Amino acid sequence: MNKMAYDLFLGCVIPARLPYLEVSSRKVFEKLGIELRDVDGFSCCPDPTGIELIDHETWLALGARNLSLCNNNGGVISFCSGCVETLKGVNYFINKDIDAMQKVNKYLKKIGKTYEGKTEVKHFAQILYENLEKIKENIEKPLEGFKIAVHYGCHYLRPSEIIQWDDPFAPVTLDEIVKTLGAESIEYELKMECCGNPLDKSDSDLSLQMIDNKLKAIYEAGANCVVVVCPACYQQFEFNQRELNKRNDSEYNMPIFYLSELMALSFGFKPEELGFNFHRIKPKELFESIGFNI
Amino acid sequence: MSVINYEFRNEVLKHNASLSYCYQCSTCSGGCPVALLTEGKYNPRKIIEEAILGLKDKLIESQDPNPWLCSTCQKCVELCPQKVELTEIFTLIKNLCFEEQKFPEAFYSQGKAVFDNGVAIPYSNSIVARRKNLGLPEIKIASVEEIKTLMNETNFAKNILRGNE
Amino acid sequence: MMSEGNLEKNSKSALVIGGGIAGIQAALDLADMGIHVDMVEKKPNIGGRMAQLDKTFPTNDCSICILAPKLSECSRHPNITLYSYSEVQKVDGKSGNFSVDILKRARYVKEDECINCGVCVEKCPMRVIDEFDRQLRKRRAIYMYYLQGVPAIMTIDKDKCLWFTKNACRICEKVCEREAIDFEQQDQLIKLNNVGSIIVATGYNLIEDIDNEVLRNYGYQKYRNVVTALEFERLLSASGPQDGHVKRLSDGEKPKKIAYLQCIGSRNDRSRKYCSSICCMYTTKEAMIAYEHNNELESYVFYIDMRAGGKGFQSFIQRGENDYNIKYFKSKIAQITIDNKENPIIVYEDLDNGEIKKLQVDLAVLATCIIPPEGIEKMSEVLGIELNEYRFVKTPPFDSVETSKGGIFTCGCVHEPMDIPRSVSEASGAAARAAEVIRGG
Amino acid sequence: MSEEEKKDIEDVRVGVFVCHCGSNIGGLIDCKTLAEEAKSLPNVAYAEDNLYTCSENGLASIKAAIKEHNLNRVVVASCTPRTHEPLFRDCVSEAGLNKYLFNFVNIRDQCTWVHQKQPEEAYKKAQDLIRMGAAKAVKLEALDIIMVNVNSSALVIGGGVAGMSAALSLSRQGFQTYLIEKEDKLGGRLNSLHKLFPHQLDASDFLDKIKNNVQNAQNLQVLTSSKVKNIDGFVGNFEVELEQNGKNIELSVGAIIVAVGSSLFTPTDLYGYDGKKRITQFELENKFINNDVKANNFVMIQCVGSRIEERPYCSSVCCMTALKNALVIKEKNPEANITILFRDLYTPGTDYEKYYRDAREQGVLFIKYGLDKLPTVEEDHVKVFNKYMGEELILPYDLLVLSTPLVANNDNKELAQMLKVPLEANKFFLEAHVKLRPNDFATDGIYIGGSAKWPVDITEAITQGYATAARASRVLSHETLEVEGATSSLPEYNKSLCSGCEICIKVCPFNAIIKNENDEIEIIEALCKGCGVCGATCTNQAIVIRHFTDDQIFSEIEAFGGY
Amino acid sequence: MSFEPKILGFLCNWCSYAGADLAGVSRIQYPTNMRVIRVMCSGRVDPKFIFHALELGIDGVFIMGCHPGDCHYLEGNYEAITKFEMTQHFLKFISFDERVRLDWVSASEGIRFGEVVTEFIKHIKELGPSPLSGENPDEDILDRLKAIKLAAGSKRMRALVGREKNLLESENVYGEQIIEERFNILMDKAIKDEFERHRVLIALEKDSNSVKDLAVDLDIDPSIVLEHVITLKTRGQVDFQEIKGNTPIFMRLWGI
Repeated sequence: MNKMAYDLFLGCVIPARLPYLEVSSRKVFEKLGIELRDVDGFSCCPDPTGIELIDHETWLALGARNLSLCNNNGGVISFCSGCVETLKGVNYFINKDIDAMQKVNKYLKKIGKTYEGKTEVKHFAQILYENLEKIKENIEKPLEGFKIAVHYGCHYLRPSEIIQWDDPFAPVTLDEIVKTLGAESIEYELKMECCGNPLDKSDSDLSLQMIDNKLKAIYEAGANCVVVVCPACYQQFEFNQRELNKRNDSEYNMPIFYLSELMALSFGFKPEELGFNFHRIKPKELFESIGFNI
Repeated sequence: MSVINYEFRNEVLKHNASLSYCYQCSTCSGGCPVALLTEGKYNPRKIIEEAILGLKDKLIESQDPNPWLCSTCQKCVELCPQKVELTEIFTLIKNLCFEEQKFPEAFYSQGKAVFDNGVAIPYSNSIVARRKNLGLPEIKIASVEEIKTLMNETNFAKNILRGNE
Repeated sequence: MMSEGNLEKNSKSALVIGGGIAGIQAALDLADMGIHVDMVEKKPNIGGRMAQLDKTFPTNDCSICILAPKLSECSRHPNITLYSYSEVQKVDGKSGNFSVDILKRARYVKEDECINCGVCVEKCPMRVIDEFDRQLRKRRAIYMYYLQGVPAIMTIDKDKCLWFTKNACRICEKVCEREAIDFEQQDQLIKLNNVGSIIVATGYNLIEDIDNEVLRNYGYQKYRNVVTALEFERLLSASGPQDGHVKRLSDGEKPKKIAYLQCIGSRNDRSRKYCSSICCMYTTKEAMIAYEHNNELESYVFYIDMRAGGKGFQSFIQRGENDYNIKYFKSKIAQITIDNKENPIIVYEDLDNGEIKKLQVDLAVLATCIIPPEGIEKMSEVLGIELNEYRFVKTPPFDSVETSKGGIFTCGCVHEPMDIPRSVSEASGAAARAAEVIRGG
Repeated sequence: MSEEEKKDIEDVRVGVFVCHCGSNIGGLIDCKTLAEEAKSLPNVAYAEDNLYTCSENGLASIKAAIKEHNLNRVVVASCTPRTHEPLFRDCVSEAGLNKYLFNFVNIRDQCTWVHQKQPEEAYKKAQDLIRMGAAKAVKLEALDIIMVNVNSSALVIGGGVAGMSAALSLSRQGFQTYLIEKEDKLGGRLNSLHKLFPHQLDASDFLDKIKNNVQNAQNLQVLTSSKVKNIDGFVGNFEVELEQNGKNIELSVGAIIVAVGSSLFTPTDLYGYDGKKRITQFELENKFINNDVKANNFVMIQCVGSRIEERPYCSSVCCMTALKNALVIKEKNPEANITILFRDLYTPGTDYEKYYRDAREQGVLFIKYGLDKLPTVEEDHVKVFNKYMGEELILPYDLLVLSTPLVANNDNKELAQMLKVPLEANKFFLEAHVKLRPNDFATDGIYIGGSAKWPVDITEAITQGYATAARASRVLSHETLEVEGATSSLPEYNKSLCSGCEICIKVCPFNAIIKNENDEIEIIEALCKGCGVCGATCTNQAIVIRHFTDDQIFSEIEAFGGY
Repeated sequence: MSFEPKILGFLCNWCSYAGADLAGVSRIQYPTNMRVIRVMCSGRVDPKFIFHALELGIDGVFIMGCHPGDCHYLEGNYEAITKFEMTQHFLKFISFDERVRLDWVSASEGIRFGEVVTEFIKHIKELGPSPLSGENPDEDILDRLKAIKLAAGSKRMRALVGREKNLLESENVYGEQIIEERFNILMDKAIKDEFERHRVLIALEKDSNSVKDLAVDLDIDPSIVLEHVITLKTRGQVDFQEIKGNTPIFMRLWGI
């Protein structure tokens, strides 16, 4: 059988701000023998929580442009839930509404491009879930002692009509994956709630309150780390803990992992290969406390 | 006190017919995390009701409730028993807010960044260097000209950049 | 009043399918007219849903008290032949002259010998989840469907009985002095000819009876303190699994705050589009009875539109509000979460001030949606009658007792959700129409 | 006690049969000895115990004993009369005894089953119960089964859709039926409607179809412009006086169906009602019929005059009516703006909920208002406090339509008095039992259907029409009716005691007691249900409750207390 | 051995008797003391049955019917209430009111049936044996009970009770409260008078007597005794017999 291969849509945040997340992601796919093709000329996806709210059509046009660049075999994947929602959304809207399709192509014509809405879009976690068996084979260090609070994030699941992946309120895929890695998935009260990141643009206090509540719930449930699959969620969790500790008298120090990072660890990669030194909250303590020797 | 505005109501309905099915059951407001956090100051149901009644002033001028407080978590969309496409309706309203130049600054700067660079976060030298160190490939991003052309074609430049250039 | 003998000799008989209150009423009316009725009930005993209810709105009188006399009247009536634990298998012919095959399932108990003394039940070692009490308690493999059941005859649950599953036991046979147990008993095929007319009254199921995702957001069957309305009805019932002392399933505590969530599965494009019709009323009734059990009780009802149009219904709701400490909120509940004491937590909007509030309660009761009865598709084929877009029996405009096929009539919830009085009216109505056919009118 | 009474008593020969019910009774107490002891009770001529008295052998030996020992009373001590009395009654009557000469003693359900740990006490209790049962048996009297003749024709009062449906069904079942209508034409409310929900059919077409059926029906006589003057008699035997434009008509019928419908409410002084720019839904339908609706902005207000203190009920058809007319408007003029101000939208069930959704789909607007802040009506706009927004909203209108309730007819009281049936607080007719007898009156032979009982839509009115037909047919289908023999009675020898205080008439819930033409208290056994309240109340203790006579109950008490 | 009271129960056929059967089917266990008389409706229970049972030395009488509103005969159990209240009122005079009880048990309340019966038996045990039970019943109480029986059975009392519900309801619109109070006052007086009058009659049956001595024997104020004697005379139930010294002696008059 021929090798699995996908175009890789990096988007903005990961490559330009959190490159170390890109590292673990690429390593994992390599290890699983799934080829990721880099494509030149991508723009911002653009942001479904930003540009779309400014102008729906612009959002469609730019998104369609990105999709038009993909070479249509295997489809395109992204490490970012936002990018995935945008690209899936563009397909959804132009396939649902012929006027939109025509309008978008009228715009693309100006730059000598066209798009029929045929490119298949997938989240990288979906590919991983579809390869659980392969993953099992590659595990060298089961993640024993990891009590993980899984944060799905909204755009990984919803709107289900567009995303068409997992259950919008009772999802299982990420839990299954972390369990496969040998970790424990902890149930917590606000598991399905939003991290609050998009609110940062309009009301940063609200945004902080939301992540504060989530962290509270996660601590109460006795988790020792969090896993995410979206750079926006990642930043919200990772960058705000100190800020919160400053504002309130909380003592948050919860390591935040990208799903790919955990998988890479279980595959036997070393933290330094994965750029864990760039994490604001260093997972070192955690590894020691649970005797995860590296 | 407000006066019903059938005209604007019909305009919204034209964009999204699902609006008409709303029977104001409060599932959305009861399920909305921001509504709970703000004790109802933000209330998706009220925005929908204002759209139903075509209360343009409230929706766009006074922005009460403030549509920008929607975290786009899409819960309401999933929960609505009448399948009203709330976030799509909110998007429409926000787009109109932009036409009227009424929006939070952060959105503008993000839009501007994309307009100027093709991406929301331009690659600084340090990042380019860091990527090299991490053994990551170099990224060839979109031609800014193409992006500008597209964004000029759509309403973006016309509505959003007007008066802000 | 009883009809004198068989003054009127009707060569043609009527078939009533379903032994709930609608079927019973239709059968009794026809029988009292001097028309012979064959009544078929799928369950081991007649009585249907009404037998599961503690009280009935808006009078709150005891359900079994008013039902029981009709049950025995049904079983004793000279013009009624009762086939319980039976199903209609085949129907041929047309209006005025149908022929019908009935499958009478083996009870493995001799009907004319069993005296319902219950010794076999005491001795039966098999504990089985009890469907009548909505899985809130266990019954045995040999059982009465419910205590006051008619006919008062035991039935052996073949799928659970040790003899049928493991070739062991037969203790019931040993302890039965009447020698009423008969493991050799076979299903019987009963053929009826000259059936002039048929009445379909097979009632309804509830959304929780089928696997349904709308219940998921409310943690049904995940959270122990979330029950459906019919389960709660059983908890309230003096002859129910808690002998009428309402206790939480998690810790046996008496609830002090109960939330009632309306429109669970109904008026919902994601599940059932229609209104379940009776929930606003039975919810208020249940809150009233619960209050009578405990006067400290606070009840919260979360609804979309209060649907109380029947006779005396408005004042019933009023009484609930004024005298029974029931608070009504026009706010559909999106989901239920729980705290670490398994207390259901509900978020709702208070329309009076637009505030969004969090409410912790001890028990949450789901007003789940009425759905068409199990096996209605098969039945519609057997009878050759159409179903409507909701898979209820289809009735023509302005006539709620006619079906798409001449000579076959319907009544009760099998064609639309409705309350008892309307079911009874329809049952009589269907009886009248059936009598017209049988009397060649 | 007179000589012959003594003699009667001496002739009484009681047989007692004690059932083991397998071990249910026999397992706890000694049934053999119970039977032996029973032999020594007064007038007990024979006693035996059976393993199962209800079994074929058991029944056979009862019959045998009756012949052999010429027993004239039978007592069975066993399970419970609620399940087995009918069986044993049949048994003794097959052996030639009147079925009322049988008495049941419950020593299982109410003795051995509930005293499983106290065999001795249970035994004593069984002894007492049997003694009491035998004592009552001695006093039992044969009762004749009462038969009343039945006139097989029916009277339907009210020519609306409910009445017509009832009359049609009865006539099709072959009963001579009289359908009377006070107006000069049939149809009732249907005459004034435009379309019918939820199928938007023409009311007139529909009405013509039914009228047609009525005209072509056999044994169905229609009397329009007719009014009931007087009603006498009881189930199976009613005498009715009618007046049809001036001349009197007399009818004898076996059953009466009341389907007189309801009346419209005029919202004088409500929301600026003027019948022109501010009208009722019914006036709107009239405008549709005459095709003179010229307006673009419509506002409709629900619950006008209903669900308020003086009229607390929901009229249950107004929401659907408003939706119907809104859809009619939308169909004629899709551009029309229609807003419906409601309190709770009443569209139960399948089709009606869909109808509500269709209306929203068509762009009809719905706003919830509350009793606390009622809408206020100005010349060209309505101010409503919109609960959904928590603030006032202004709605311009060209035509304001008020949804008013159906109300009870003014002449209901008059008719109720003639029929001796009750009305409820809102003056609608009150049925026998809200739940299980929705179309009966407590009085046998009289039935109620349609909006006369409670506001209903066309479909339910028709159903109830049929229902009353079935209820009446139960009576009309028989030349005679057998009536429970254990009724109350005023025996000849007690007539002198009666002071005519009429309290019995007042306490009887079934109107079974009347004062007849010779001014004597008369008990209509056909109507009596044997509850015995009149007997327990009768000032001079003249009324006798058959099968539960003072004498019989005293003898039971003495058989217990005297020992 | 401990006191085992004799209890008589009147059960209505449709609810409480069915409830008792359900107790059996569910094997609810309760004390054995009660013997049941089945009547079709609790409204059938004529007060005289209760008095008669007590007269025979039965320690307690328990009447059970359908819950208010559930009556198979629509309102028979409301009739039962009015009769029972009158009965209890009379029995207060010999503090027997605690020995009778009226309660509701539905066809689904097997457990409750067991509970209420157990409770009543316990209650009667606490009261102790009826002074009218056993070999030599208390003569005085017996006389008073006889008087009660006759008084309650009197045309006047039965008429009052029979009308009660009706009166109250027909007046409802003008405010039940006042009417009910007024009615109760009337009722109380009637009950007391009739009771005393029948005691006078019973005393005179034994032996003709003077008002003064009657008052002493019956321990009633002489002036009241005189009133009663006059009423009874006008009713033709007593009459002059003779004048002893200057005290008139009255005698029981039969016939009418």
